This record gives sequence, C-alpha cells and structure tokens, in this order.
Amino acid sequence: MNAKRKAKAAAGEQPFALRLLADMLRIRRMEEKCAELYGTGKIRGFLHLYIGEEACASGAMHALDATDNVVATYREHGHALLRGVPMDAIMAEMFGKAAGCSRGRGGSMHLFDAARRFYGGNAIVGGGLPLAVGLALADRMQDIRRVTACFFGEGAMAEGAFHEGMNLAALWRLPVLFLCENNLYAMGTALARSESQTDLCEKVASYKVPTLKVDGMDVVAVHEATCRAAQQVRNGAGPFFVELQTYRFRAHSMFDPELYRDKAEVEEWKKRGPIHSFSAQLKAAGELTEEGFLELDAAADSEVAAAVAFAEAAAWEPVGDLLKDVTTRGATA
Amino acid sequence: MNAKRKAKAAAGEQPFALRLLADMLRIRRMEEKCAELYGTGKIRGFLHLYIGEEACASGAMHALDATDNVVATYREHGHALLRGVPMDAIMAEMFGKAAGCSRGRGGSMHLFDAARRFYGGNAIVGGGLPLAVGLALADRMQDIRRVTACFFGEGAMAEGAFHEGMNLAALWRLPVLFLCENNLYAMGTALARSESQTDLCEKVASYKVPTLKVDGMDVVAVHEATCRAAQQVRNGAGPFFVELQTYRFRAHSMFDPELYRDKAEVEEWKKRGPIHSFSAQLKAAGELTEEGFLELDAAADSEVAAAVAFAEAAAWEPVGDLLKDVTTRGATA
Amino acid sequence: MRISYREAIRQALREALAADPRVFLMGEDVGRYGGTDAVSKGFYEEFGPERIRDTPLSELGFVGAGIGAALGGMRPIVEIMTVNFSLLALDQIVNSAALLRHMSGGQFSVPLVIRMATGAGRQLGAQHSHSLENWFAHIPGIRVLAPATVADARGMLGAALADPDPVVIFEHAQLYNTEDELLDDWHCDIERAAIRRPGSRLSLFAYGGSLPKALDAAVALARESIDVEVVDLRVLRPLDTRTIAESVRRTHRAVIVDEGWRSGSLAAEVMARIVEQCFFDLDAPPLRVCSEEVPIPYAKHMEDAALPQVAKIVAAVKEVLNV
Amino acid sequence: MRISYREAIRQALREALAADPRVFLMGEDVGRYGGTDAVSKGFYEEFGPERIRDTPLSELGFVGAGIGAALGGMRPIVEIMTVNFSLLALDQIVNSAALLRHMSGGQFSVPLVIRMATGAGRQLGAQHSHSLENWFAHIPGIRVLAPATVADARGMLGAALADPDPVVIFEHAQLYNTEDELLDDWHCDIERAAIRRPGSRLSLFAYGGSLPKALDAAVALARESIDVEVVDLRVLRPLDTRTIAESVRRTHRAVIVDEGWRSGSLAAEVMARIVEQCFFDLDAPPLRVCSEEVPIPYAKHMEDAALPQVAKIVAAVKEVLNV
Ligand SMILES: Cc1ncc(C[n+]2csc(CCOP(=O)(O)OP(=O)(O)O)c2C)c(N)n1
Ligand SMILES: Cc1ncc(C[n+]2csc(CCOP(=O)(O)OP(=O)(O)O)c2C)c(N)n1
Ligand SMILES: [Mg+2]
Ligand SMILES: [Mg+2]
Repeated sequence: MNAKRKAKAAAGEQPFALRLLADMLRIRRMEEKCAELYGTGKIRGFLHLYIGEEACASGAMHALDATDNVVATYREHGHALLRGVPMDAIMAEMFGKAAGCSRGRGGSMHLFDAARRFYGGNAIVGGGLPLAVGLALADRMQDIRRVTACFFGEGAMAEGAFHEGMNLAALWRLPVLFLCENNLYAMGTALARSESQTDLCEKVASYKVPTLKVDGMDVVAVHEATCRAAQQVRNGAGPFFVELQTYRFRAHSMFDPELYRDKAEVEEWKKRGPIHSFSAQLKAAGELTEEGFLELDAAADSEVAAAVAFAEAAAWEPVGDLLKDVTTRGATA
Repeated sequence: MNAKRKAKAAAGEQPFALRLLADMLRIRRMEEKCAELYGTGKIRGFLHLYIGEEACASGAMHALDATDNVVATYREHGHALLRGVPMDAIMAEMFGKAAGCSRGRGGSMHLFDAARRFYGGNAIVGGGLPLAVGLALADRMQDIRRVTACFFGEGAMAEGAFHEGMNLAALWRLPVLFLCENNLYAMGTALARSESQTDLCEKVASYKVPTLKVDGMDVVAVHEATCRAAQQVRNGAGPFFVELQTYRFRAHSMFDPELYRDKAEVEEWKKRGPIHSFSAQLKAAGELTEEGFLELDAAADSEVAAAVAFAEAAAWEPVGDLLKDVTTRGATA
Repeated sequence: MRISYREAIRQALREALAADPRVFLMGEDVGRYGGTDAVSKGFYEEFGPERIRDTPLSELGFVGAGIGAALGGMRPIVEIMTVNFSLLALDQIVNSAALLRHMSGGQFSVPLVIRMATGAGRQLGAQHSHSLENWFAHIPGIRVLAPATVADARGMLGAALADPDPVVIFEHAQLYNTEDELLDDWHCDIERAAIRRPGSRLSLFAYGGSLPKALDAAVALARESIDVEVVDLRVLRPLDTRTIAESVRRTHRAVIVDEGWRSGSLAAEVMARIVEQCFFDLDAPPLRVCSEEVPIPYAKHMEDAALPQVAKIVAAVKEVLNV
Repeated sequence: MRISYREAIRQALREALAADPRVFLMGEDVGRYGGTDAVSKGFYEEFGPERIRDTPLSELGFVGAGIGAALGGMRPIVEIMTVNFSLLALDQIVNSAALLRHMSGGQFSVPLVIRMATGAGRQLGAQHSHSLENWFAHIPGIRVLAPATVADARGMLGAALADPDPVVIFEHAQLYNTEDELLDDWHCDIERAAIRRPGSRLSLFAYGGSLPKALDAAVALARESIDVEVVDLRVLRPLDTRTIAESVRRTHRAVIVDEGWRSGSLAAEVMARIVEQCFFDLDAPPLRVCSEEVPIPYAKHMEDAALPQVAKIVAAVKEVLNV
C-alpha cells in the first residue's frame, strides 16, 4: 500500500483494503446484474463480463492518478467503474440511453469518459495498444508527467498491433503501463494454442521492456506490483509490462457455449475467487467482520439498484440526432 | 561444405567454392549492369540493388534443394538468379518484355518463377512471411518434406506481419527457414532507430525459434550456417532463423541520396566486400589464380551481355493482352 | 427439407471437407470453440485439429498463410470472424491474393476461399457493424459473393472452391438463423445474379442481408398492387451487368438497396452501370436505399434508423414510381 | 512565384511546424532520409528528431500512435509513405480515427492529418500503384482531400490541420514535380470542389493525378471548338454535390475521370449523384474514364494502357457529345 493511500486512510477515509474489496464487490454486483438484464433483453449486443477478474482492475486502478490515461478493451465495465465513471452512466450506456457515458451509441464494448481520461472501450483486439502509445507520446512531447495505462488480454499478444505498439513504446521509451490480463483464454483458444512462447514476460522482455508477473487473483499483489510499475513509468524509465494472471469465471460472452474448457478447471479457479479470498484474509487479520462485509455488499447492491433505476428512467437519444457528431463540423458525406 | 556438394565436386563439377564465387560475381555484374541500364532508361520503376550482399544469396541458395520453396523481397535479383531463373528472363523482365520471368508485368520487384518454386518478389515489406508460413503449412499437410526459405530485411522485423508470421511458424512448428538479411538499414533508418531490441536473434528466440547469427559477408560461413539450419528444418524440427549480417554498398534504390550514413562507414564495409575477400581467401589457399578469377568474371560478363542482348531483342507483350490473367477464367469486373 | 442458413453453410463445408483432402478450414475459434456463429460446431471433433485449424488472433498472418497454403497446393477456407477484422488482413488480400496471378504473368493462381460474417443489426456497435462488401468488389483478381438465401448458402461454397482464384464470401450475420426449404437444386451459378421475384413496374436490387428486406418490401407493395421485380445481385464481383440491365430494360425503373454507407456504396456502382447501359430506358432516376453515413450506433432505435428498412425501401419505390 | 507541387507541400509543412508546437510529422523515413519523395528534406535538421519523427516499419502502429497523440492534445501529421502501405493501417484509420467521435457520443475528436502518396504512372508495378481514394471516401467521420494543383498543395494542409477531425490527404506521386505559379491567394476551401476551366458543353470531373490529363483533354477539345468545363473534385469526402450538380445543370453532359479501377470507383459515386440530382437535366448518359480492371503492370506500354489517358478522355467526351 503506497504512502498516499496510507495518508488517506489515516485521514479517516475508508481503510484502503476495504476500498479495494468494496470496489471488487461493486464490479461483481454490477456484472451479475448485467447478466440478468441481458437475459431480460434490457442489455443487448455483445456483453463480456469481468467476473473473476475483479482484482486486476481494483488493484491496478488504485495505482493510477486521476490525471493518468486509461485505455481498455471490450471487457471494460470494471475498469470504467473504478476509473470513476458513475455506475448510472455505465448502466444507462448498456441500456442504450442518452444518459449513458457514450450517449447510448457505444454499448457494453464502448464505454468512454473524456473527463476521466478513459479512452474506451475498444472492440478490436489489440486496437488499444497503438492508441496508448500515441497518448504517451503526446504527454512526452508536451512535458506532461503522466502514465498511460493500457489493459489488454493475453490473446491480443499474437496481433501485429501488439508487436508494433510494444516496439514503439520501448524504442521511444514512452510512459505506457501495459497491463495484460492473462485469463488463459482468448474466447475458446487457450494460451498454449495461440502463442509459441507462453511465458508472456519473456516475450515482452525481448523488447527490452521490464516486466512483472503477478497473481491476478490477489488484489493486494496486483496493487503493489502496479504501483511499483506505475512509479517507474512515471519516473521516466519508459514502458513497463505487468502480467496479471487471472481467470474469467463466466463465458467469454453471452453466446459462448464454453466447449473448450472443463467445468472442473473453472471450479478450481473459483476457489481462488478474488473477493472471497481477500475478504477471508481481511477477516483473518481482524480487519473485516462478516457484518462489515455484508454492509459493503449491500452498498454495492444498492448502487447497482440505483443505477438500474437511473438507466430505466433515462431518455432515449432522439432519432433526429443520428447524424450528430459524425464530424465536429457536421458534414457527413 | 555439405556432403552432397563434396560429392558433386568430386564428380568433376566446378569446385564448389568456385561455384560460390562465380555466383557472387554473376550477381555483381548483373546488378552493375542494371544500374547502368537504369541510367539509360532501359530499366524503370524502383530498382533495389544487391551489391555488397551477394554472399547471403550465394551461400544460402546453395543450401537449398531444387524442390524447396523460396520467398524473397523487392531486393531479389540475386535470389532469383541463383534459384535458377535464367538471367535472360530476369533481364527481360526488367526491360518489361514479354519474355521476362513475369511477362514484363512485374519488373524488378516482382520476379517470379513457378517452375523453380520462386514465389517472388514482394514489394510489401514483411509481406512474404505469412506466405512462407502458408507454403510450409501446405507441405506439412501434404506430407511433403521441403524447406520454405524466406528472405527478408531486418527492417521487416518491426512489422506486424513478421510477428504474426513468426509466431504461426513457431506455434505450428512449420518447416520455414527464415533468412534475415540484416544490412543495418531500412531505407534510411538504422536498426537502432527502429528496434528496441537490436539483437535480432534474441528477439526471435522469444518465439522459441532456434537462431544462428552469421557473418553475411563470408559466403562460406553463410553456406555452412544455412546448411545446418536447413537440415534442421528439413528434419522436422520446426522453423529456424538465421541472421545474415551484411551491408548494402549502394543506395537503397535509385532515388536515395544516402543522407543517413557516412561515406566512411560504407568504405569500411566495402573493405569486407564478399567477392574480393573470398577470392583473396581462395587465392591464399591456392584454390584460385588471378587468371581463374578473371575467367569467372569474364563468364559473368558475357552472361550479362547475352542477357541484355536477349532482353533488347525480346518482344513487348501485346497491349491486347492487358486483361489476360487477371483471373484464370477471364472475368474481370 | 427446411433448414437454416447456418445449417446450409455447415452442410456445404462438411461436404467440401469430406470430398477433398486439400480442403481445410482455418480461423479464429473455428475449432475448439465451435465457431463464433456456431457454423463449424462439431467439426473439430469430426475432422481433427489439422483440418479445422484454430489460429491465434493474427488476421494478417493467417490470411497470408491461407494464400501461401493455396499456392502450395491446398484448398484453404479461411474464416475471418467478421468483416470488421478483415481490415487487418487487407494487405494480404489485395497485395498478394488479388494481384499474384496477373503480376506473375499468369504463373500462379491462388485458389483460396475467404468467408466472413458481415453487417449490422445486432446492436454490436460501430466497430462490429461494418458492411464493406463494396471495398472488396472494387479489387480486380478476386470474386466476391454474398449468399442471401439458404440455397445460395448451400451452393456458393462449392462453386467458390471450384474457382481457381480467390473468392471472398460474405455471410450476413442476421441471416444465420433464417430458415427456408432447401430444394434439390441448390447449385449456384456464381457468374449470375438471381431474380428472386419477377415483377414489372420497377427493379429492386439488393444483396445479402438486404435481400429479405427487399422481398418484404415487394410483398408490402404488392398489397398496394405495385408489382416490383426483386433482383439478388449475389455475385458482387464480377457484377452481372447483363441481368441488371435486362431487368431495368423491362421495368424502366430501379431502386438499389445496400447496407453499405451511401457514398461509394456498391449501390453507386449498380446505379452507374444502369445509367451506362440503359439510360434511355429509364423513366425516372434510380434511387438508393443505403445506410446513413454514420458509424452504426448501439441503441436499437438508432441502429434501426441508420440501416435500410422495409419502410424506407417502400417509400423509395413509391418515389421512383411517383405514386 | 513558380514552384513545384513538392515545394508547395514543403512550404505548407514548414509553416505548420513553425506556427504550432503541437504539430509534428511522423512516418517512415521522413527524417534522416529526407522523405521518400523528398518532401521533408532538411526538416530533420531544422525541427529535430522529436518533431520530424522517423518510425519503424509499423504502419498500423504509428498510425494508431498518431491517433493517440491527436487525442492527447498534439496535432500529428502522419505520413504513410504510399497508399499501398495504408492497407496495413486501415483498421486504425477506420475503426479508431473515423468512429471515435460518434461512438463516444461526441466526447473525443481526433485532429489527425494523414498524408500519403497515391497513384500509378511510374512503372512501379501492381503492389505500388494503387489508387484507393474511393475506399477512404466511403468512410463517415473522415475528410478526404486530393490536391491536384500547386495552390491546393500549398493550401490544403493548413485547412486540414484546422479541421478538428481526421483528414486524409492524397498526394499523387506524378504531381510532385509539376510546377506552377503560386499566387498569393492559395487558401483552400476544403468544403468545395473547384472549377478549373469553365465551359459550356460538358462537365469533365477529375481529381488528383487525373486533373492535368482532364485539362489537357480540354485544351485538345478546345482546338476542335469543343468547350468543356473541368471540375476538380478535390474534396473527395464530403463530396461537393452542389458544385457537381450546378455544373451538370449548365452543361447537361458529364464525363468523370478517375484513376481508380472502374467498378466501385469514386467515379461511380459521382455518377450516382449526378443521376440523383440532375437526371432530367442530362442530355446523354455520363461516361466514366477509369483505370482498366487490372493490377497495374510494370511495362510502360501496358501501364499506359491500364490508366486513364488524354486520348481516352477526349474520346469519351466526344462519345457523350455524339460528335
Ligand atoms: C481483431 C479482432 N479479432 C477478433 C476479435 C473477436 N474477439 C473478441 S474478444 C476475442 C478474444 C480476446 O482474448 P483476450 O485478448 O485474451 O481477452 P479476453 O477476452 O480473454 O479478456 C476475440 C477473438 C476481435 N474483437 N478483434
Ligand atoms: C509495408 C511497407 N512499408 C514501406 C515500404 C517502403 N520500403 C521499401 S523497402 C523499405 C526498407 C526495408 O528495409 P529492410 O527490410 O531492412 O530491407 P532492405 O531494403 O534493407 O534490404 C521501405 C521502408 C514498403 N515497401 N512496404
Ligand atoms: Mg484472455
Ligand atoms: Mg535492411
């Protein structure tokens, strides 16, 4: 836990550990509700849930400053939420409402928030890496001391975009924090069936980029590793790569029959679920009681309920606005 | 020098070392003539000369069997020639004549020869790598024991196509012999200005592909390394990567003002010129006399002269054939 | 037998795989996962991992490998999950597959089939809703097909595999679940467009996911005694200019439906050919019903507003007929 | 002052770099090498390696980085050496640059300028001779420019940089060495096409490398007392339909010249707009003079045969005029 956090905790805020836990719970409950709402047809399109991987976003996002940049993927609800995008706006987005964080135009895969420097939401695997490189380049050229955190899955590492982006970041020593959420599968393709080199840190080391491999089910470990990495990046040491070893408990998307992995494997990983393992740890350390847990959970639940109510009540974008914002000046064709 | 070569030499053919030398000379004289013909306007378009790098093609091509596949780049005159494409057909191609090895449609960057399994000639940097992977895949699926040799420059290694191609070859353990002609520059961009990792073998090792680094100005070294590598590939050990450390003595193309490197550097490399260093070595070993050298040179010269005469005399493709072979069945649009 | 468009493609694939050992299917998640649109479900078990070849996320790489494998004597069917990701592979498709034959003076041909899902309508948002058939149809050296019916879904693949040159097949994502009777004669002539509904007062051209909309529009118009001919372009390159022109010469009026954005759409090309071939036969300027020139939005009502719809087609037909 | 098209672009670049510290130029060999077409020769020394940024061979990567840098507050000018290599970067251009603004509900704009050389005519063979302006002009969210004159080469860049959205500028490789008087008023209205030569009997539309050919054809026709109007489309997206239509309403006839392959060409879109806007003003069907539908061959006589030429334009005009 870094100094800033300790100071905040001392200043009477929610103890940082509980904050990490609460944030994981907020994601979990939100995602569960999304799954439910998908079932009822309120949410449509593709929906990629983050359930099981909450420790990654929770640990990593708290390692960033408000002025940092964040680039994510189509599995980004958790990242958006912890980046500070109000759950109301996220939920409204998934409902397709104008109050959504992308005016309802983006949906689940395209959450954006300019004010919070949250650059999406990208449905092209690997597509975010070059963007992150460019954001970091802009900072360097403008003498802005800022980290650009770029989340992506291990599947993206087979893409040319990964290779070109990583090389550019390394060659130009740009302040990019690469955060690879290695959940072992890209849709149905296991890592060993997509990469000749399954040690992702070794792969990245070949670009001369420093790396850390960390248990992505352990929110404190994630937090510590990403703090360290972010610090180095912020200090001008160039890019850094952190592999977060994690697992998704649910299907890839709502269409996935999950033919490619054993139920037993999933169950095995679930035992290491980031929320219950961290709360057990806190309880054992006397930092959390069962009531305390239930309170956090209830708070998450009510945040979710409020978000759903907000999204339900929100207005649709008028059809007449369809052509708005294709370009800034209004011309389209 | 491998067993096959020794046997041939023993059977009364031109001693293999002289063959290597002769082939370098054939390339050199052909390229010099091309430069001259470019000056007179007989050859047009882009022209990328191989002068200085002859040891790479000469050493490597002799490591391949006639049934192997070869994929090359836009700097491929030497490769085509040593693959067995008649110089007449190469020269006619550069003149744009119908007797050219691509009917005059390809020009300098697009030499092809199906019969000799020479798959070009590719003007897209890195474009040949995925093709080579596919050729090798076809062989594997058809149980054909064959090596696909893929030449490319070090500049190509920054491309996504390199990354994706290398990973596929490694993942599927395909019989591709990757031959990287590292001449230190991609047009005007020095290696260190394009790759965070300048040790190309380390880069490739991260794909779990075995590598060899070899002095590309030393034709025997190139030959030995590529023989060894090709043997391994042929034996089913998967892909292999050989870095040939070389240098181009001329400009990148006929339009290059060469602002990016010192004359002194060029002169330094020229001292290691593959032709004169190898002939000096042979002379010192008593395997070559000055007369012998002049004979080889004269033979190269007359081959070139004959090729130019052939190209001059050859016919143009009739304009009426323009739409021929856009598709096999003749439909175009 | 009544089967789905998906099942028709499955049958065609299975037949091709069974008939020719050189045929194999390669792409992201075609194997273990069963195919994103469940097209190849079970094939991995049936034909094995060599012939139902899962690839890493490397569109440029595996499409290029497909071209190489075709050059090397195989008959690859490469699946690009959706047209949206084909943007990553265009260099290989255009600069290698399409050019090789001509550029080599006719020495090489590339007997490669590329299949991909295309189109919008499932609320997948802007990056997952492209319709770029027209881009492909612009490139000499490739054939471009768009099966819109169950019969064509069944018949086009075999015809494509028999073509010695690269063929790109666009399967509209909205069609996979559509069902129809598959008659015995599903063989497909991949040189010709198909008249799906003869009619006299106007020629309505469509392809892929727009065909059902055009047919629905025709039915609606018929209720108002407006009898239109529906032509399924289906072969997008080379376009069957003859069938197009003959239809217009009979009806003297045309509307073209195309899910692509209007500017530079395939509909523009059809319109240009109509004008070049039958200008003096036309009683009114043809109209285009295309997608609005906007990234396709996620929200259902906005997505609907962006895409061609039956009501818009009906309105366009009436406008051209001036009724 | 009489200067070359290349020099005009150089002046525009230098001015932009000097005026705004957020502007920088990035691409392959723009720096140490001096630019493939010598456009940025000397800039590396003048503005330094940060602002004249050489990139590795990574078109997808550095175009994406340009988008990111634009999002991050810079005003990048990304040079893709030629349109042929832009195929490798299309995913970033289409799926990020073009969509971001709309897809984010208007939160982001991408003030990025992409320049690239385009076109054939230098015997570079099939892979180095593409003209894909029409592909780009199909995409909502980007502006597409094609300077054909020295003045536009001078004026378009600044206007493009002032546009808050992505702008793609196509510089025809055959034009770099053309020269003309650069008058004081070179400012360019990037909303409007330009009438380069007023005329009464037919509207001849062209852009980029085809404009000089169209003008030459007009001169040749004038010698036969055939007075044609030459319209430089120059803004390929959004197309200036008004100028196009007004011209045709005056002349009642049209020929469109386009170096792109005919099928799905930009010329098809222009023809479609003419038909939609001025069908009843037309005295004859418009014609297109495009490239033949063939990969561009290396041999000079074959390349010439594949591309639009003055004689073909003259013949097309006469055909439309029926003279
Ligand atoms: C370029 C591209 N190809 C294919 C897809 C389809 N697709 C979406 S997610 C996905 C798997 C990505 O796996 P990974 O990067 O490991 O992320 P995860 O889903 O595991 O979080 C695939 C293949 C895509 N969106 N983009
Ligand atoms: C994809 C692509 N980008 C850019 C170019 C332009 N170009 C041609 S050769 C070259 C340099 C390639 O360098 P390298 O791979 O080292 O080969 P070398 O020329 O040194 O043999 C460049 C940038 C191209 N042909 N293709
Ligand atoms: Mg994954
Ligand atoms: Mg090089």
